[in-house]
Formats: sequence, structure tokens, C-alpha cells
Amino acid sequence: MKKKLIIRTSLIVLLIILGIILFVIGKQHKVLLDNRDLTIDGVTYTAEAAYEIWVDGEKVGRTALNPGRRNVAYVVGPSHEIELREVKNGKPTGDSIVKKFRLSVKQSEVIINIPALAAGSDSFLYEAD
Amino acid sequence: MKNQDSLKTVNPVKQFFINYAVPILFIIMIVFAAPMSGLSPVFLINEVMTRLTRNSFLILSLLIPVLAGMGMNFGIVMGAMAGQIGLILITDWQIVGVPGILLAMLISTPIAIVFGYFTGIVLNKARGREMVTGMMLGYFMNGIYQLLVLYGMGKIIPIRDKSILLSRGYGIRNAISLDGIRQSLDNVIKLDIMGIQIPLVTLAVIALNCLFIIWFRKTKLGQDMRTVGQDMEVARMAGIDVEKTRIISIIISTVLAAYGMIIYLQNIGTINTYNSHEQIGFFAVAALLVGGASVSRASILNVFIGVVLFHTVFIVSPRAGKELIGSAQLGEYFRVFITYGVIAFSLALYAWRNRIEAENERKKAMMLRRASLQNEAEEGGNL
Amino acid sequence: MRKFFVTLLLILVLSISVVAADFHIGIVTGTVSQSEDDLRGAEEMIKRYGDSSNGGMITHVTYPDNFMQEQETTIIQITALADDPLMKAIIVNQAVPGTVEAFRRIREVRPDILLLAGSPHEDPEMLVDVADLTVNPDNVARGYLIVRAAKELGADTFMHISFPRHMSYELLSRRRDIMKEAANDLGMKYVEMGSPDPLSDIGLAGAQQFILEKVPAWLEQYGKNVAFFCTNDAHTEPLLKRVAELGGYFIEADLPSPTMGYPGALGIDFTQDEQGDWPKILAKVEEAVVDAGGAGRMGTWAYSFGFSTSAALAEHAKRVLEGKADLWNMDDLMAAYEEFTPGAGWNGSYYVDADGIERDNFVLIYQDTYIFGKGYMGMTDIEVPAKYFEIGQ
Amino acid sequence: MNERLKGIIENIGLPRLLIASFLLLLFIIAPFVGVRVDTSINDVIARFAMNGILVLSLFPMIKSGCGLNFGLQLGVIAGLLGAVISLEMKVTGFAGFVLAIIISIVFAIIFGYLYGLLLNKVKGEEMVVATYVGFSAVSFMSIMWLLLPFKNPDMIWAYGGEGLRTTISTEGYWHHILNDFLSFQIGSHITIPTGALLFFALLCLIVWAFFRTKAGTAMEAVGSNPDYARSCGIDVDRVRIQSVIFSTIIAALGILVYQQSFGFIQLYNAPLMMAFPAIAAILLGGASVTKVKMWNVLLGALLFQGILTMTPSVINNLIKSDMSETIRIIISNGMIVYALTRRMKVRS
Repeated sequence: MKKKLIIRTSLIVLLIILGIILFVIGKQHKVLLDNRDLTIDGVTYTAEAAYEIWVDGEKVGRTALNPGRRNVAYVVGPSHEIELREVKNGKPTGDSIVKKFRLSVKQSEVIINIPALAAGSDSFLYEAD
Repeated sequence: MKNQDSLKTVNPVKQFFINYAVPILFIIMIVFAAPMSGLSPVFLINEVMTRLTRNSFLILSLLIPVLAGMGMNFGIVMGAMAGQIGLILITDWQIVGVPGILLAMLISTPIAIVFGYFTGIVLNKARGREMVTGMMLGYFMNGIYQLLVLYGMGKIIPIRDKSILLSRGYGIRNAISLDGIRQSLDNVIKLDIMGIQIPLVTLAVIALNCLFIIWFRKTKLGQDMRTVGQDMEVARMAGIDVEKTRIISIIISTVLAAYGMIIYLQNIGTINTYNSHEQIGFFAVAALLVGGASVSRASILNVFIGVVLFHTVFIVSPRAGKELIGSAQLGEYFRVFITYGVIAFSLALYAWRNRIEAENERKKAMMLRRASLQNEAEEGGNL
Repeated sequence: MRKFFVTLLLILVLSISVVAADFHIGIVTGTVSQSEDDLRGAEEMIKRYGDSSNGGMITHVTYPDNFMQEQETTIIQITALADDPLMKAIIVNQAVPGTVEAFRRIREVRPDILLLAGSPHEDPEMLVDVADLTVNPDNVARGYLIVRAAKELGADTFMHISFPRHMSYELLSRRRDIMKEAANDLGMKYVEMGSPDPLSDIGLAGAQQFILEKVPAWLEQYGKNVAFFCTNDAHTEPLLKRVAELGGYFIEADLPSPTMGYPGALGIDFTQDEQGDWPKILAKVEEAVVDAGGAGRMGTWAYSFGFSTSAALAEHAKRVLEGKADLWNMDDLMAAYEEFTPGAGWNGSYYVDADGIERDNFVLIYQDTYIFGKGYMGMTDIEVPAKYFEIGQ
Repeated sequence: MNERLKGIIENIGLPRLLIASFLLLLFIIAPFVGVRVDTSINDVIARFAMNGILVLSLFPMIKSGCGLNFGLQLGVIAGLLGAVISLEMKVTGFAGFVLAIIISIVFAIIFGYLYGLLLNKVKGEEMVVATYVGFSAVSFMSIMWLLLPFKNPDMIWAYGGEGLRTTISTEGYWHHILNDFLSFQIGSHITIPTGALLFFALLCLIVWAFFRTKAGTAMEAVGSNPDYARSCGIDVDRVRIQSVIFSTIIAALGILVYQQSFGFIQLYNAPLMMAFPAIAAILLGGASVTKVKMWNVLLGALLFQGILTMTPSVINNLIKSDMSETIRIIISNGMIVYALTRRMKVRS
């Protein structure tokens, strides 16, 4: 009788854990990509260049993201990768910048600031609103 | 010897036609209507494949209550509600893809168990009228569901997603787009054979359900259910808890229906929040009956034959009706008439068949008795 | 007369089949028992351009009567149209649930087909993503204008009659909020009334009966100057009957048309040559309403919204396909509407979504209100205060 | 004392007491939330007269053991055919109504006979089969309404000129022909539809009297114990068919009375759900699937229509929300479910 109870309880606990795992890996986040000026902690990053952007290997938008513009990507799960490449006169130049980032379950909508990211700042990601 | 011969008088050909009258009728209808509808074969086959993956799971959920002698479980409507609640919640939380579908199933399970338990208790009290009671229970629970989703969600249950919440601040909108999980199960692995799309994973899930049912029938519980279904008194004397067994069969059916509804809706891509579930019971039962099942006997094969035949007629009949009578809407009425008419017809045929069988049994028994009496008399004479 | 038409039609069909249409247009409407005008609009187009099965241009199918439960059938009816390789445009009026999904499926296999929707039941946000063009009555502007018209005619109370299922439609729910606000602003009393759902267990009959017997009580309670508005077509008929008899105001129906409710409510019958001729139908209905004592209290749109939308969207699509019009040009669209509604004033705007973005493929339009025994109200010239557009956003 | 109270409760039935007190409560609250009591009473009486006969139509079939008539729509269709044919002949006034009744009865006999034959084949499963028979008959008739060659412009579509409208006004034919017969006013707001009530009473009397005759007792015997009935030499199948025809005729008359009071003839999908309110009413009145008494019909019709009239208006005014409709659905369907589960409890 007691054994049955233990089995049942652990089964329920297991299912709840499974639920949490599903919640985390299935959570969709809205990632807004801002190629705009941003001031954090007294440092100002200005948007000057256009970038081609890939999020998790998928290209965002058909053309490069020009300064002052915003685009959006939807990602699923906790850990992601963003890749940037500067575009000049319609041709990609320079090295591509690759950055990994993690999103928690609570962050349904985040903004990634491209100039800050390109400048190597770690505070390029913040929650919208 | 002579007596033995007369025992076999049930004509096997006639028997076959009586048993499969409905599927045969449907095949004849399709043979005539399909070319008339003017749909291309590829489109037709694709659509039938879609219907097969969309509906089979739901219809499979009807099998276990039949085993337990409870007839067609119109209470699967409640399972469908549970599935929808799961889907509404994951849409709100923005859980997408296959994890979203699994989470929706996980959430709907306890709800479906509670609904199933409740249905089981009610149906135990309405023994002998399970089908009508199940139907009415569906209408009743629809009110409760409306109360919960239209007035409770947003007020008691927090909903954050503004695209599914009415702007008045509570209540879910009448249509929800399932963009996040739309066909994500179907698209995991999809074969394309000559333009025909085959969603392997969904089919695998359906196959798994079939295996579960086959396995379940062989377990102790499954055997008990069969006994209960055949004769409750015998089962009770054999020490089986009849009430509990019947409740369990309904719970299983309700939970499977919840999963079935989730599979159905992930393929459809949108939920009609207040109506998607309403006619699920009617159509699932219809398809199963068309497949040659009866209120007391239904197999997995019936499910698949039923889905294919019933939905093919559904696809071709409005257009065939249009061509035949020359008006689009008449084709539509024709389709509805066919649906309900066939169910009435097959139920009637089933009940009639049962009576004939009972009659045959009676005759057989009488003949046997007479034969044995004769034998006794002859033996007595010999002595 | 009739024979003449048939021969004419035959000649038309034959002449078209000689030069068989090089593309087809599919029209999906409800059946005659659900929404007659929509269906007649499609039939009008068949009359003009021929049935595709006889070498013409139009393929007409219907969605099921109980479309709320039978999404599967709606989807297949719409997607089956795309099975025709000549199909180049599909019009769904009214775009009942399932339309969005059907459009998605067609997009996947046939991106070349123009997809147009009228009076959507699903959320506007869902449609703007899949349909090329959607047209809906401007429920935001009408929310204000109907109340305003009632006020101008002398009503002092405004009653909104609906039930839970309809209030789960975003645009209907929002219009209700706007009406409430407008009534308060214009100094009218606002009453919200619940009524049985015609699609529930007591059915159409029970729902209509409720209206029939409650209107006298409401008139008693709130006085003769109540303006009624109901969201459901089935409720319209008994409501009109009572308002004509006993008093009160009825500005216009949810989907206004001279044939919406009036013929049944007042027992109007049409002769052969009146059938299909909107100005004559309007005149006949007007005569009946005035006779019944409803002059100056009851109104409609002179041309049926359902009829003109079925026909105008098909006409617009045809012109776009022939390169004679631009899909998203409001003037071109309105030109198609005017083709079927000579003399009626229209006004419209674009839908603004929850993020504040104007969606140029979701058009909201309205016609001038026509009050029987009084004429056009000139509502299309009135500026709707901006605040009403912000309600519910 | 306690025992006696228990006896009374058992006799009337707890659910009926609850519903009746709920209804009473609604009437008490009504004036405080701005709903007039006298108009409400008027509505309940009018509805009682309108719907009573449809509820009564279930009576013979329950008595003969055919269960609840979920195929009530067949009778309704017979009535509709009578109505539209009499309108097509342009017979107005009382004569038109009588003509409609005669035609309806002819159709009801035909439909009832065939329906009865079918139900005899499916003993034990009558209710489920009947539900589907009712639904398919309605959709079949939808095709017919469009195709049958009716010509009267009062009935055909405004625009297309062919096929019958969804709703046809009885104005100018036999609108309120029974309701206005000998009708009188009580106060300013209560009008008693004497004719309709008398007609209802007459039918009740006929049914009641019938079950006092030999044929009636035979029918009852078939319902309560078919084997015994058979051994008494009663042709069970024939008696069952008789009861089905009887039920179908009453349903046809019921819809005619309904229409003359309502003012409209409703075609197409309107009859689809008509069986449910009638069944809910008779169950509410205390009937079961196999047992019914005349007072079940009367009480059930009154209580059910009372709830139907009062809940939307009173609860609507009370909570100022459209939620009243949801509550009504829960109450009326909950009652049906309750009634369906009830008898088994008594037996076990």
C-alpha cells in the first residue's frame, strides 16, 4: 500500500517536472532588434552602420537593418545565438560578430540593441517596457 | 445429422451484407459522387489523409467505453473541452512547437480525469440510457465551460496575452489562432510521395494509441471491462467492482479525447473557443458507425474504415450535390442530411440486426433442446 | 418575362463559353437560410460572368449552416476551390471561422491566388496576416453614428441587445463599448440587455419569441423613445415587427439591408420585376414601413451590405486580375462598390490594430443610413470624434 | 410531522420544489430590479399556452414505452407542411387554420406510421435513433422548402423569387386566431389567450380520456410490461405505432398553435432543436423516461417556461451582464441530466 503511494507521488512529481521542462524549452520569446542609439550607465552607443543579422542561424529580414530601424525575431527556448555582419554599400564587410545569450521564462519580450552589441558591451539585452 | 444442418441455415452472404451494409452503402455513394465532384485525385487523397490524421485519435477514444458496454460515449465532448483549456493556456503562456502540444496534453490530463470521473458517476446512475445522458451532459457542461472561459478567464484565471483576451478585460475571444503550435506535430517529419503529404509523427502517435488499446484489452482491467460489458450481473458475481470499472473506462476515454482534440486542433490551426467541441461527439460517433461498428462492438479497423469513408463523403458530397441539383446550398443541405440520416440508419440497422440475432439464438436454443429431447427419447427407446 | 431572362442568360453563357474565361473567381457565401443577401450577390456575379462549369468565370460554393461547429467543412469548401488550376481569386463573404486557416493552406500551395474576405467572424489581427483584402462594416464609426442618428431622430434611451457568444467577438464587443460611451456623451440613457442565443438549446424560435414578448415590456419601462440595436440577424425580425407596431426606434441592423428582417416582419412580398432590383425593393419596403406607422423611426442601408460585398469584392478582384485596378487602392474598391450601389454614399477607413498600426489591407466601410419616410441621414458626412477610435485599444 | 413533510416532498419531488421556489424568488426579486411582475405573468401564461401542446405530445409515447420523443421534429414538420400548404391555398381566418390542422394531421399520420415502424425495429435504442431521425428529417426538409413549387409571394424569398423564406408571417391569415378567441384582459398588462388555453385543455382532455378507454389501457400495458401485454393478446408493435402516430399528430397541432401565437412560421433549421425544450419541460415536471402523469405535463410546461421567461430578464437586470444566458443553459440542461439519472436511483 505504501509502495503504491510512493510510486504514485513520484509519478506526479515527475510529471510536474516534465511540465516545467516543457515550459522552459517551449517558451517563445519576442526579440526586438534595435539598430538605434542607446545610453546605458552613462555610455552612449550610436547607431551608424547597417547590419545583416542572423538569430539562431536564421536571417532576420530580407535586407540589412539600417540605422534607426527595428526588426523582430521569434525564438523558442532558453539559449540562443545572434550573429552580426556590417554592411557597407550593399556588401558585407568585416568579421561577423557572434554572441550567445540566454532568456529566462519570464522574459517574453526583450530588446537587443545592435550598436551596443557591436561595441562589445554586455548590457546589449534588456526587457521591453 | 439433419438437425445439425438446420442449425447452419444462417446464410453467410446475407450475414455479411447485413453486417457491412453501412460501409457498402458509403462505398457505392463515393463511387458515384467522387467523379461528379470534379476534385482532382491528388487533392482528394491529400484531404482524406489530413482527415485521417486529424480525426482518428478522437474516434479511437470511443472504443474503450464500447468495450465496457456503455455504448457510444457522447461524453468525449468534455474531453475536448479539457483539451481546449490546455490549448488556451499554452497559447497565453506562449509555449510553442511540440513542447507546447505536450504541455497542453499534460495540463488537460487532470482536467479530463475530473470530467471523466464526473461523467462516469452520472452515467452509472443513468444505466441503460448512457448515450442520451452523455449527450445532454455535454450540453450541460458546455454551460459550465462557457462560464469558466468567457467569465472566469481573465478574472479568476490570469490571462496576459491581449490577442486572445477580449478588450473588456475578461473572457477569451471567440477565435484563437494557434500559430505557435499549428501543425507542428504534423511537420516534424513529413513525407511527400507524389504530391501526397504524409505526416509520419502524427501517424505514429495514432499507432501508439492503437497499440495501447490492443494492450489494454489484454490486461486484467481490460478483461474485467469486457465482462462488465457482456453481463453486469455475472461480472458482479465474479467479484468485479462494476461501478468503478465503468468509471475508469469513461475516464480513459475522456483523457484520450482531450489528446485527440489537441491533435485535431493543432492540424486545424484555430480554435472556435465556444463551439469547436460541440459537435465532436456527433461526428466521431458517426464516423465510427459508418466504419461498420455497432453500439456494442467496435474495433480499431472500424475506426479507420469509418474515417476514410465518412470523410470522403463529407468532402465530395457538397460539390457532388451542387452538380447534381445545380445549387450550391442544396449541396450543403444534402451533406447534412446524409450525415444524420446515415447515423439514424446504421443505428436502426444495428438494433434490428441485434433482434434478428436474438431471434436466431432463441430458435437455435429451441432446436437444440428439441434435438436433445429427441435424442433422449431415442436413447430411452433403445434402452 | 422570365423566359426572356433565361434566353438572355443562355445567350450570355454561350457567348462566354465561346471565349472561355481565362481565369476563375471563387465565391463562398452562406446558404439562403443563413444569409440570403450574400448568396444573391454571388448569383448576381454568375448572371454577369457565367458559371465556371459552363465556361464562365464564377465558381460559387456555400459554407455550412452551423458553421460554428463545422470548421472542417468550411476549410475544405474554400481550399477545394484552389484545386482548380484556373482559380485566380477567392472571395469569402462572410468570412466565418475556418477562413483564416483555409487561406493559410491555399497560400502554402497556391500563392498566386488573391484572397479576399468580407465581414470576418475571426479576429481582425488574424485576417490581416493571411488575406489580401478584408472588408468589414465599420463597427467603430457605426458605434457612434448609430447612436448619433438615434439622438437626432429624437430617442432618449439606447438599448443594446446581445448574448455571450456575440460578445466574445472583438469588434462587436468593442462596438458595444463605443455605443455605451456615445450614449453617455450624447446625454442618452444606455441599457444593456441580454437575450437567448439562437444557436443554443432553445433554438431560433425561442430566441425570437423572447424579443417578441419583451419589447412591449421594455417600451413600457423605458418609454416610447427607446432606440433598439441588436447584434443578431435572427433577433432583428421580431424586433422590427414590434417596433413598427408599438413604437421605439430602429436605426439599422447589424448587417443592414432592406431585405434584412423587413419582408418577414411586415409580410412584404415582391413581384417578379422587383426581385433583384434594390431601388424598387427599398421603395416597396418603405411603403410597407410607412403603412405600418414606422415612418421616421426605422431605417436601413439602401443597398444590402452582404449583397454588395459579395458582388463588389468579386468585381474588384476581376478588375485587379485584368490589370484595371489596384488591389489596395481605396478608390478602386469603392468604384467596384458603386457599380452595384448607384446613388448610395459610402465612407470608410482602415483598421488600426492593437499596436496602433494602420492595416491597409483591412478596410472598414459604411453606407449612409436611410430612414424610411425621411430619406438619407447624411451620416457619411459626419466626422466621428477621434476618441471613439481609441476605445478598447 | 417530519414523516409527513418527507412524504409531501417525495410526492412533489425535491427538484420541482427547488425550481418552483427559484421561480418564486425570481418573481419576488423582479419588481426590485425593474421587471414588471404583471407583464412577466402575462408572458408565462402566453408561453404556457403556446408550448404546452408540444410538451403534451410526448405523453403517448412515454406511456407506450417508446421513451422521450427526441424525434419530435417529425411532428413539427407535419405541422409546418400543413401551415405552408394552407397559406399557399390562401385560405384565411379560422377556415385557414382548420385547413392547416387537417393537412397536418394527414402528414402526421403518414410520418408517424413510418417513424413508428422504424422505432419498432430499434426497441431499447429509441431515443438515440430518434435524435438522428429528427435531425436528418429537418435537413431533408431544408432541401424540400427550396424545391417544392410554392407560389404564394407572401412566402417565397424576397429577392430570388424561388423557394420558401426562413420565416413566414401568419399576419393576414390566421395570426392569433386562437389567442384572440374569447380573450380578455386582467389589469392593463395581462391578456389571457383563452382560445389557445381552451384548445390545450381540450387536447389534454382527449389524451386523458383516451387513456381511460380500452385502447388507452392497452397502450399503457404495452409500456409498463410488454411481455404481459403480449400474453394478453395485444399486438405490441401495432399499439406502439399507434402511440407514435398519436404523439406526432399532437406535435403537429402543437406547432400550429405555436405559430398562430408567435406570428411566424419558421422553416429550415428552426425545428432542429425543438425537441429539447419540450423534453426538458416534461422532465422538469416530474416525468421520467417510462412514467408520466398529466400533471407532469402541466407543471413542467409552466415551470420551464417560467424559468425561460424570468431568468434572462431578472438576472440580466440583477447583474447587468450577458451572463444570464449562460446561467439559463446550465439550469435547463442540468435539470434534464438530473432527470435522466433519477429513476435508477429509486429502483436500486
